Amino acid sequence: MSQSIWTKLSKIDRKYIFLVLWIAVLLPFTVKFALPLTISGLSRDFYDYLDEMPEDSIICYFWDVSFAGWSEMEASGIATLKMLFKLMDEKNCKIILVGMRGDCGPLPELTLKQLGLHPDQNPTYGEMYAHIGWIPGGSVGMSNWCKDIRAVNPNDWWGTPLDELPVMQGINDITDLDLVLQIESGGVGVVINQVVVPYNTPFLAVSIANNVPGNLPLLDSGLMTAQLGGIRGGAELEQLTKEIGVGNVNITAISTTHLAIIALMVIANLTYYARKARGEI
Amino acid sequence: MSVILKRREIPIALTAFFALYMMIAYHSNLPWLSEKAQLTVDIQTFAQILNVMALGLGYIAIMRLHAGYVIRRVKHPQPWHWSLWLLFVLAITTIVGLPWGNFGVRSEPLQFIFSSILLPMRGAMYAVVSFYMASAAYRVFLARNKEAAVMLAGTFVVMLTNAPVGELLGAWVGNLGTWLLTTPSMGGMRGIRICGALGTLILAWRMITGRETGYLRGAAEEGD
Amino acid sequence: MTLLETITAFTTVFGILCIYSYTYKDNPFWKWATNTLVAGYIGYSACINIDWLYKSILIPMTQKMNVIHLIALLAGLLWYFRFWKKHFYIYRYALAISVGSGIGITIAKTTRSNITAQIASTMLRLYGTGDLMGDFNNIIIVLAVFSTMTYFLFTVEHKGAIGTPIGWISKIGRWMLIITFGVSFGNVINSRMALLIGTVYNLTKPEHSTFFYAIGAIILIYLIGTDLRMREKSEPALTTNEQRVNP
Amino acid sequence: MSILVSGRIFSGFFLLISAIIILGMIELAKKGDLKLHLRRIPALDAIDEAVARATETGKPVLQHGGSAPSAADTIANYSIMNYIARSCARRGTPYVVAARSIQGMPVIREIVSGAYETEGKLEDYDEDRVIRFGSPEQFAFASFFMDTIRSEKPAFTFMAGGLSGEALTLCETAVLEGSIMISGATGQLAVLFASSDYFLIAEELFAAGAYLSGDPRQMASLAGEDYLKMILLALIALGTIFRTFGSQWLLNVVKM
Repeated sequence: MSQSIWTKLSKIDRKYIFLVLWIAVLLPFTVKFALPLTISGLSRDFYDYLDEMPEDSIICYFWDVSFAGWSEMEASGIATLKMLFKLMDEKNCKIILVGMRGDCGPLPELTLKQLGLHPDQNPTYGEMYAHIGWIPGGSVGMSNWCKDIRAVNPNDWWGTPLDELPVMQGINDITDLDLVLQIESGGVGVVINQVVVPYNTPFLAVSIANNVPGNLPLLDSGLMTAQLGGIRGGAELEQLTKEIGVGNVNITAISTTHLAIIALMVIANLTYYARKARGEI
Repeated sequence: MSVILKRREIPIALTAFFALYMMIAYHSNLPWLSEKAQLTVDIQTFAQILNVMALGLGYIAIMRLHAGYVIRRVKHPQPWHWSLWLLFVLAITTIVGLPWGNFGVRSEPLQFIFSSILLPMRGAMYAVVSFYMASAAYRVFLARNKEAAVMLAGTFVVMLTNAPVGELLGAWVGNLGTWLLTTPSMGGMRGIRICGALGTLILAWRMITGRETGYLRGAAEEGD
Repeated sequence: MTLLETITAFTTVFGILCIYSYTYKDNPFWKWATNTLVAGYIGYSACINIDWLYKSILIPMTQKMNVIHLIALLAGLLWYFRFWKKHFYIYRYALAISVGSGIGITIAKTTRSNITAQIASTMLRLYGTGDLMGDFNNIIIVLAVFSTMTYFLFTVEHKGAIGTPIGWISKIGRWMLIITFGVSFGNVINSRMALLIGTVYNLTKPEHSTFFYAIGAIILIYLIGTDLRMREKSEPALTTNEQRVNP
Repeated sequence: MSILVSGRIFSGFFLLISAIIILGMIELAKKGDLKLHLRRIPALDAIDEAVARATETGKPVLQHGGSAPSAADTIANYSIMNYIARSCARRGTPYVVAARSIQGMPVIREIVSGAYETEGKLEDYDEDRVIRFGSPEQFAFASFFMDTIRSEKPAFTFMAGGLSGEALTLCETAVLEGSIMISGATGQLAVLFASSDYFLIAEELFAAGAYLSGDPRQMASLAGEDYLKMILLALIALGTIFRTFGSQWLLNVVKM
């Protein structure tokens, strides 16, 4: 007995589904096109808060992205960093970069290199910004760092003592900081618990998309000031700061892959109901 | 002597002391017992360094496991020559990563390993899941019953909200998606968050009072 | 391109494609990639921790002795008793200290961030915010939190005089959870797709694209070739994809 | 200057209350004064059906061994492992555990052999066949687990403990091979809920662990947790009523 097309469709080999996804993801990189992007309220809040930072603020940027998460967070990471350096130039803000896990020592270094701000490329390193390494030891380490930065990171990432960096003059603990940002792929728990709850420091999160729903209760209860979510947040921030980059390239592929998934869902449901109507299930 | 040292009470007492001290210090404002007191700082520094010193555990465990595979020339779970390759890569990474001579974490060779092997490959490893996501979307997202239909509808709207292509349908999609995200879903997530935190709280009290010793379970790792 | 840049581009593309070859089937390229990755990552993590210890603890200690640091370093050696069968139990001391301090430093703060602060922001005005939509949203939020928490009540029978209303609320809770899961599934899809797109973006960069097409073609030909050969050997298809039977 | 830090008072008070309730409940359970009913958890009932189906078809039951034995979800998995291993031993159904944690291996051995012993079927217990070690690393283990699924073709797969990004791939493979899939986790909720046949949502996993182990102390802490939840529910209800009628009093107390 020959099988109906619906039965065949329902038994389709997984490889063909994978192929559909491959085509959907490669398409926007071969045929370039762009779709309009409306800025969402959450990203707008994030931008506004940073944009309205008072002059001479001291901003600390925690890096908490695993190697795996970096391919998603690259867009928003670079966009926020560019925005911070714009604040540095325009409003004399001081920027401190610090990693929260072993992976995040070299990641800021790599990004600084891309932006031309690596100490080898930029002699002004250390005057207004610094990358001071990473904080080991999880929650305990973070709590320690908040009490005394130099106890955990006596040197910056390249081994220069913090006391020799002009930017670190007078910055000893968390109470000297005006704003804390975190780029995360593993949750905001550590920063919320060890920084925001005890010290009430304003906190902006740059989150991976699948953490966004889970973080919203924290945003609603005011523990988090604003949140930038996933690749879309990155693309929106790029548009807001008018620094179009990787986010706006990748967001097109988000559209095509999502369309592919939606198409798969629709076909699957049609198949299901067609087979049900024919009494096959 | 070792009979006394073996007793479960010692680790339980250690857990209880460190946990209770930290908790009390957090709430108290006395000069000798507070978050900023010297003793608290010392204890925390001690605990942080202790945590970092665990760095070799995973390393040694993996090394012993695969060395055992190589020595026994196993076929399962993977042919032993892959384990040999693993040990080789491990050795190379360690040699160029330790702080000696011209090597170290900021040296050229380790930077190469980091930026052209670990970073792209780990990202790709996770991205393999996205293919299974597509396959799952094809298989599980059937409106078989009311629950599945509601879930499907929610996912649908949020996907269209996240992708710019959804805006072609009109602004209502984005508004609906944002509403779903910030109102019912936020409430649900809050419920999950509160219950999860309660669970951790209960577990913590049971650990402190020695009623839960699951974390002390396990025996010495058997070397091959 | 310099030689180093060429090698970098080659390894990047080769590594990524070896992993993606798994989407076709299990194969030696994938095995090579997983083993390289496991070893590289574990070695790297150990090195970066040692680097911190060396830079932030050991070097400062040579200049000025710090007793706490010294004690902590020695106590840290207790971890390694785990590999010594006879005195294995000593490793539990280090574990106990680590777990204890972890609990102590987190629990009190989690109670605030995840319990009391969340309860406080659920105490909303259900009527009279001046905005009808605002009232409605508040009602939904309170209902969602309340019913989800009720769903997680286990020791109350959802029947009987008190049980029946609880049963109803908990049913609402289940629906709220399903909406929540639907919404977060949408975000998970977004997140995973973004990971894929990020790596594909990396592959299609101008300096990588030549390698991408070349290596991709070689691996694909290899995979299809072995697949066909195996199919000739054994008749049944490699992937059984039978329609599942619902339990 | 006060003895207590303001802003931390109410949460500290709640911490204290939780300790009193939980320890009190455990003491009550010790005396045997505690009679508890657990509400129906559909996924738990499904475990029995799934094992029965595996017995009918003669295919094995596969279980994920969980992560390190210190994690709460893995501990719950161990209780369920004991239960499944016992019912498999009783019915003579083939049973396989795919272990991931090196530290967990001795614990798993103890549980599974103990289960076979309790059922008096120790002669059926062949350790090399029942317990298989994959790899501690996430994706290496995932690929091992998928290989096991393809070679064993289990009728029923149970997963809980230490599941993260790779969970979906495991679930997909099992279901495509025609297995009933029951899972439990505290993370990856949406993904596992969608792709498993039955899913133990977050706290349900712990409840299941307590229920199946039958340990009165675990049941007691479950009940204690429920009392705390009821206190919080009452707070929400009262707080909302106060706010609606224009009083900030309770809100200020909670924020203290």
